[in-house]
Amino acid sequence: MSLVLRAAVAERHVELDLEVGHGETLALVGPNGAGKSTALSLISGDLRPSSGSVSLDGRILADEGTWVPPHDRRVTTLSQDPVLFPHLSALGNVVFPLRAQGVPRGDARRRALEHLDALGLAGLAARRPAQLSGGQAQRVAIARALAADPRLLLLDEPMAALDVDVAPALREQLRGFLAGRTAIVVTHDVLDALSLAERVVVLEQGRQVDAGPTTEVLARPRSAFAARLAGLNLVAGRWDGHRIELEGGGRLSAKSPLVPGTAVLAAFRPAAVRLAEQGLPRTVHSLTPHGDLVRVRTEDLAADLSPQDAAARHLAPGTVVHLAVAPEDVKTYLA
Amino acid sequence: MSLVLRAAVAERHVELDLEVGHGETLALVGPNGAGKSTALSLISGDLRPSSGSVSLDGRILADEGTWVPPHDRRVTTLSQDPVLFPHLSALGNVVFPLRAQGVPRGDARRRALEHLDALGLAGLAARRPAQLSGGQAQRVAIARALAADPRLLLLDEPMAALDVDVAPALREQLRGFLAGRTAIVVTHDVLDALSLAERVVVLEQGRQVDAGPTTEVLARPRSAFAARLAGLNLVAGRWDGHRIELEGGGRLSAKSPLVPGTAVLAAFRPAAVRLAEQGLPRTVHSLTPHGDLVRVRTEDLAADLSPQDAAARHLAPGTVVHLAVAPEDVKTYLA
Amino acid sequence: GSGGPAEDPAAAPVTLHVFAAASLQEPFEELGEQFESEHEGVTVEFSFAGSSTLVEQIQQGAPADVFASADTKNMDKLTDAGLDAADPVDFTTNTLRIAVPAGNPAGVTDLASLTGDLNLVVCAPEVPCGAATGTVEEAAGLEFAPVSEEQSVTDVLNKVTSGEADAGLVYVTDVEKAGDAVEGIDFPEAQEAVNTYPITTVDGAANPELGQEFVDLVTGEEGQEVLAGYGFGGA
Amino acid sequence: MRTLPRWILLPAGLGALLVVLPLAAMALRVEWSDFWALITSESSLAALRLSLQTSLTSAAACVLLGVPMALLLARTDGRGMSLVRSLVLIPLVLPPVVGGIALLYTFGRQGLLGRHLEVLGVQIAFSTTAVVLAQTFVALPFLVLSLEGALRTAGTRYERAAASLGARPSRVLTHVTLPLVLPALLSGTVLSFARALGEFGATITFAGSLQGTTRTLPLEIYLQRESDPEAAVALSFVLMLVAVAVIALAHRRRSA
Amino acid sequence: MRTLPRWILLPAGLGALLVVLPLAAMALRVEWSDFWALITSESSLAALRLSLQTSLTSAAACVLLGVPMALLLARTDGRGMSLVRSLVLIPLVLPPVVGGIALLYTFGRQGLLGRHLEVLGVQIAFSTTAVVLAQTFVALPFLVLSLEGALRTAGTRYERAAASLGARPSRVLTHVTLPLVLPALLSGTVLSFARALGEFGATITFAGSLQGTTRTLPLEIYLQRESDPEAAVALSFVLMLVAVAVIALAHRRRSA
Ligand SMILES: Nc1ncnc2c1ncn2[C@@H]1O[C@H](COP(=O)(O)OP(=O)(O)OP(=O)(O)O)[C@@H](O)[C@H]1O
Ligand SMILES: Nc1ncnc2c1ncn2[C@@H]1O[C@H](COP(=O)(O)OP(=O)(O)OP(=O)(O)O)[C@@H](O)[C@H]1O
Ligand code: MOO
Ligand SMILES: [Mg+2]
Ligand SMILES: [Mg+2]
Repeated sequence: MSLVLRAAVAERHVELDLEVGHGETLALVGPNGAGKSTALSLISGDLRPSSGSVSLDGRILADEGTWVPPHDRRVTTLSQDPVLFPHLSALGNVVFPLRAQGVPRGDARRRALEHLDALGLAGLAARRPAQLSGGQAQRVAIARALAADPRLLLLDEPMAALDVDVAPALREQLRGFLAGRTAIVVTHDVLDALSLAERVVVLEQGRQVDAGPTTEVLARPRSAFAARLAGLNLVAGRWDGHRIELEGGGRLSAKSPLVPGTAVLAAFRPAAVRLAEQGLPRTVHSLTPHGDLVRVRTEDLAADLSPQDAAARHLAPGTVVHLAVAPEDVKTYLA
Repeated sequence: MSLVLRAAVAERHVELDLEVGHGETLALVGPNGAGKSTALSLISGDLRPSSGSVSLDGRILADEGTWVPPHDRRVTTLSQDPVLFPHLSALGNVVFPLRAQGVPRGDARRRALEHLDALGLAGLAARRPAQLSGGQAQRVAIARALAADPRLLLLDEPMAALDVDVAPALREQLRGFLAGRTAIVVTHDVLDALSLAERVVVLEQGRQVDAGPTTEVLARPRSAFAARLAGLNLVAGRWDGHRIELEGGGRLSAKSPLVPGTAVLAAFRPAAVRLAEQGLPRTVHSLTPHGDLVRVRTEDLAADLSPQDAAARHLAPGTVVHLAVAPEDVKTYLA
Repeated sequence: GSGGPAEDPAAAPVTLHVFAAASLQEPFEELGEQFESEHEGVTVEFSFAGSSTLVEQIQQGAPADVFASADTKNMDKLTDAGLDAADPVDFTTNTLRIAVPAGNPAGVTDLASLTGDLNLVVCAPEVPCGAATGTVEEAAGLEFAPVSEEQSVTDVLNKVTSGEADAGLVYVTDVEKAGDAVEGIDFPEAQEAVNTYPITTVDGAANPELGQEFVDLVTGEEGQEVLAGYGFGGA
Repeated sequence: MRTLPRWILLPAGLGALLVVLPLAAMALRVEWSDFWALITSESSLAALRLSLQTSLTSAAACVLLGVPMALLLARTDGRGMSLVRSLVLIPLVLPPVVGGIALLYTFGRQGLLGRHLEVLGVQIAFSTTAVVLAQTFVALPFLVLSLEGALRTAGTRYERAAASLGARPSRVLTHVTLPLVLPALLSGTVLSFARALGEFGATITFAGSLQGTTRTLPLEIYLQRESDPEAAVALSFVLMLVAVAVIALAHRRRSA
Repeated sequence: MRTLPRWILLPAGLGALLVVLPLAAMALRVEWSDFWALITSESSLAALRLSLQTSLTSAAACVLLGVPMALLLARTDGRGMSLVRSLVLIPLVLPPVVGGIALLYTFGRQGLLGRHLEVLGVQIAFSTTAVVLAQTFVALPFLVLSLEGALRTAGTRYERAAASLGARPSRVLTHVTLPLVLPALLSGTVLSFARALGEFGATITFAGSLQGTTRTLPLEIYLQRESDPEAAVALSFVLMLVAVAVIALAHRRRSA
């Protein structure tokens, strides 16, 4: 393991147990306040654990007796807020980490310009941060973090301010850059998680609630959050061989080789849900456009219906509907 | 018209001509640096136009001779960065605009608590901004802006830092709040645009390049950006009665009642694109997971293929493919 | 240069440091120039300040060759510390005089009229001129109600020159120095409080002989003449 | 958890020594046996009382006049402002005695303003008002300068946010701007209070020196030096204690 | 485009008047016909030269010693620091004459350090070094206090970002922290230079008053006042001009 974080921050009720393998990118997801930024602060050295330890490549960064200062950790954070140095130009900002590592001035300039160029920012090299738009500033910050060439890169929602135009290209670039590197990406974006990270850890209320290979966690989510991130409906119940007896009441037909009597989780896509006479009774909470379909949200389940269907049934918040899913569309796995 | 913005900022090469009707919500979209934040600054009074004028509800806010100070405009901005007052608690921040309008202290407190409660923040009322996570802070800022009860609300990517968990609920709340109100939403998120705004304006390089009802602009995009936002492929060409002669070369079959010989635009979904022997020749730039499909990007077109298809054809960056679309999947309209 | 005894023309330039009470500035600067013209290669540097400041500085090692005090009390401090190289010599005196702004707006005539309704400024009892003021006050059987008891004569004089005060008690020499800005009014009780100025060379000085020569110049005929020109009295 | 380069300890230590050693040297000279008697003499107490009273008044005047000045200097730009700034800072550089002369030329009986006030029967010189004027004159730039710097550093984003929420300029000032720069405002106030407390030259030149009316602690110390150096040292020590107390108090409130 | 409440113009104007009127009153008293002769006399020029030279040296010393002190005070917290801060600020509150006495007690012939230096043949008191020491002693707190406030206001986010990019503490200090607080550093330096330029009481007590060696411009002005008040006013005016020039220059560089 490259990074091992086994530490707690008592005053924030956060207790973490994370590992990131060498060359691996880990996605850290979870609702607001779950402790994602706290985890990153512990690793970067902005925060001291109240107990436990942090180690990187076998070197202890922090425990009761040890404290490696942030600049000495070779851990670079790229946060939601670009924090560009206001007194330096865009270029000066990217030159900064290179000079800090002792790269000669001319060399540093050249390499910094390459980084800016790669992000489509060469024309803005001379601008001060105050003269950049939000997304431009964020891209300069990314170039700067890449220039620092850290042992571990921490990304705290790197794409939040980027436009749809740039995000895919940048995601590609980051992917290339992250290949073979150790990194943690905090994200609310399933695409980021999927394209950047091999493994994902789901935090909720300061604790790890789900973890595994990204596609696995998103395909078979074990937490409500992971399910929502993957855009799936998630229910829990007991498998009786033909149906799942749901915890909240009701039954759901499915196909599964699992042994009857076991506690299971079941996931299915909202697009697989249809209205039926004999489905699970639910109350409509909201209707929103979703691509060329309409997403209908109920207390726990979502359904993507065609606008024609939704209109024909006079769906509106408050309407009671019966939801059904074809058994072959329900993925069932052990709870 | 409630808001009329006809103004230029010479030093940023921005020249705008926008109108927002009374009670209407307008989405302002466009790539990084297009001038979205600049437009909002002109309206809020953070920036003076170098020529032209801004007026709200018939009152001139700024022109050569007039200058209404920001506090007197009843225009509230909610920006990417929450800018919570660091010396006040979350509650104190929400109480602030109420007190500024002369609401008595007790009343203001009560109403502020309601706003916090509505956003699920009641438990954090006593926290200082430094003790909140990024998303929590952003939600407090939303509560504060709602409490200000402005004549015009400017939202600059209000959802950027929110988790998937909260965003839909908040989008609902904002929708309820925006109903019957005048607002401008800057967003990179097609869902925000669709669910919050009736009309959309697309900016590119400081100029308006497309405008219209949101569903209309997204269904029949006239700019590359709007097409990407809608997740559609967009091509331009000349309609010959059966096919479109594309500007960049090649032909695309379509069905259209348009008069042959007219310049047309054509939009189609990436999912409608398939690989064919005799399609448009394109080079693969990247492959990324996209839901349960794989999105293949080429120089200008995108195709969503099944993983099986993509694997069978050994697609990789650099591969040349031929893309085809069924004529009935191509939406054609006047350029 | 002429008349310097045992003067070596090849000697390196020397500086003689004279620490003198501030009130002596003008006559001493005149005497200094005279001294320099008589001693080639010698520069006389003065340090003028309140006598008590000067004593303190000398005690802390200030490079003084000569010390001239405005009162005997401060000279005693120096001798008590054993820093005098020779017995101090009283070389001049000063007496009090009433100073009023030009035109005498309050119509002051004598000491008694100072008890009237006017802005009177005097020295504080803690400083030499204030002690003298107390003495004449007692001798005349009066009780003043000053609006300010100043730190030094200069402060008193400045209040009168600027017209802030209607009258002040200062030394004769100060009235002379102030020129047209003030008018002086003599009063007989002044003779009850004659202030004596002692001078001496300082122990451990760099130029003891030159210092003694300067003391001789001040106490000699020429010195007394110059001092008298500024209103100082005979020793 | 912030890390500073280790080498700064050397110059910082030297700087601290330069300040602390003289204070220690002075404390060593205090005659502790007589200390209490010396500092509780009638004249000492009168001077202490007067000093505290005038310095507090002056510090209040500095806040009242100086905060608006700092705001204008920090938030408006232009050729004119730069001249105004230079003028406002002059009392810093003037030897206090010269400042006192300038005040006399203004508020004295024959001064620019004073001669008109005299006609109205108002006399400022030789009064406690004159002491406050002198102290405010020398202390004002301290507050203005330190606050202006903080206001510039703090920037205007919070003020813009407040205006966007409908807050009028006065409310922005009292509820946002000032609370945000509170640390600087407090230290500026302490600076100006301290400068007023130590003021000597301008006071003696402009206000005179009368027990209970214009003779503040520094004047008393200076006077005692002539007759009773021990008392002067003891009083200086008291002044130091007052200063330490005020500064510590201000810091406690600031971090609270 | 920032809006300030209109009413602050009143107190700000009053404050500006309080400072500007006395300066105008003094300028009115300058005898322009003799002005040039008065300020170019040998003694005046010697004093001006010495003043500029010592004040610049002192300002440099303040930066060298004060910046590290401000950094330590702003970036470390704890009981001890608050005491250190109080001690460091004491020279602000001490009447300069008392400061001079304290310096004598330290560096004088019989002083705490002076008596050891004396043995080594080094004498500080009454030399130009003493002038610089006195000026540094009184001016240091100005720099420390104004810079500490700015450092606290600026916060540590940029420093944390720099460390995350691998910059060692020294580089963070020189390339991030100091450039960010440059306005405050400059105004702090101007403050301390100005205070050094105007220093009188501590100098006359600790360094004495010898032409060309220790008699700075304020001492010369004080001396001239006794014999030639006109010359004193003219010299004060020169001091004012120097101050205005320095302040304006510093501001130009700061906004550049
Ligand atoms: N300085 C602080 N002091 C006390 N509690 C804090 C502080 N900062 C954050 N918290 C709390 O700690 C918990 C974890 O916060 P953290 O910032 O790690 O969340 P996050 O997962 O990054 O959320 P987001 O997605 O909103 O950024 C939250 O409950 C938050 O309110
Ligand atoms: N203070 C400034 N001075 C000069 N140019 C500026 C300034 N701020 C922004 N610009 C430039 O003006 C143009 C418009 O910027 P604006 O901030 O309005 O873009 P935006 O549409 O909000 O972009 P984003 O999505 O990245 O926030 C950009 O080219 C930007 O670089
Ligand atoms: O010359 Mo003195 O010692 O100020 O009276
Ligand atoms: Mg966070
Ligand atoms: Mg923007």
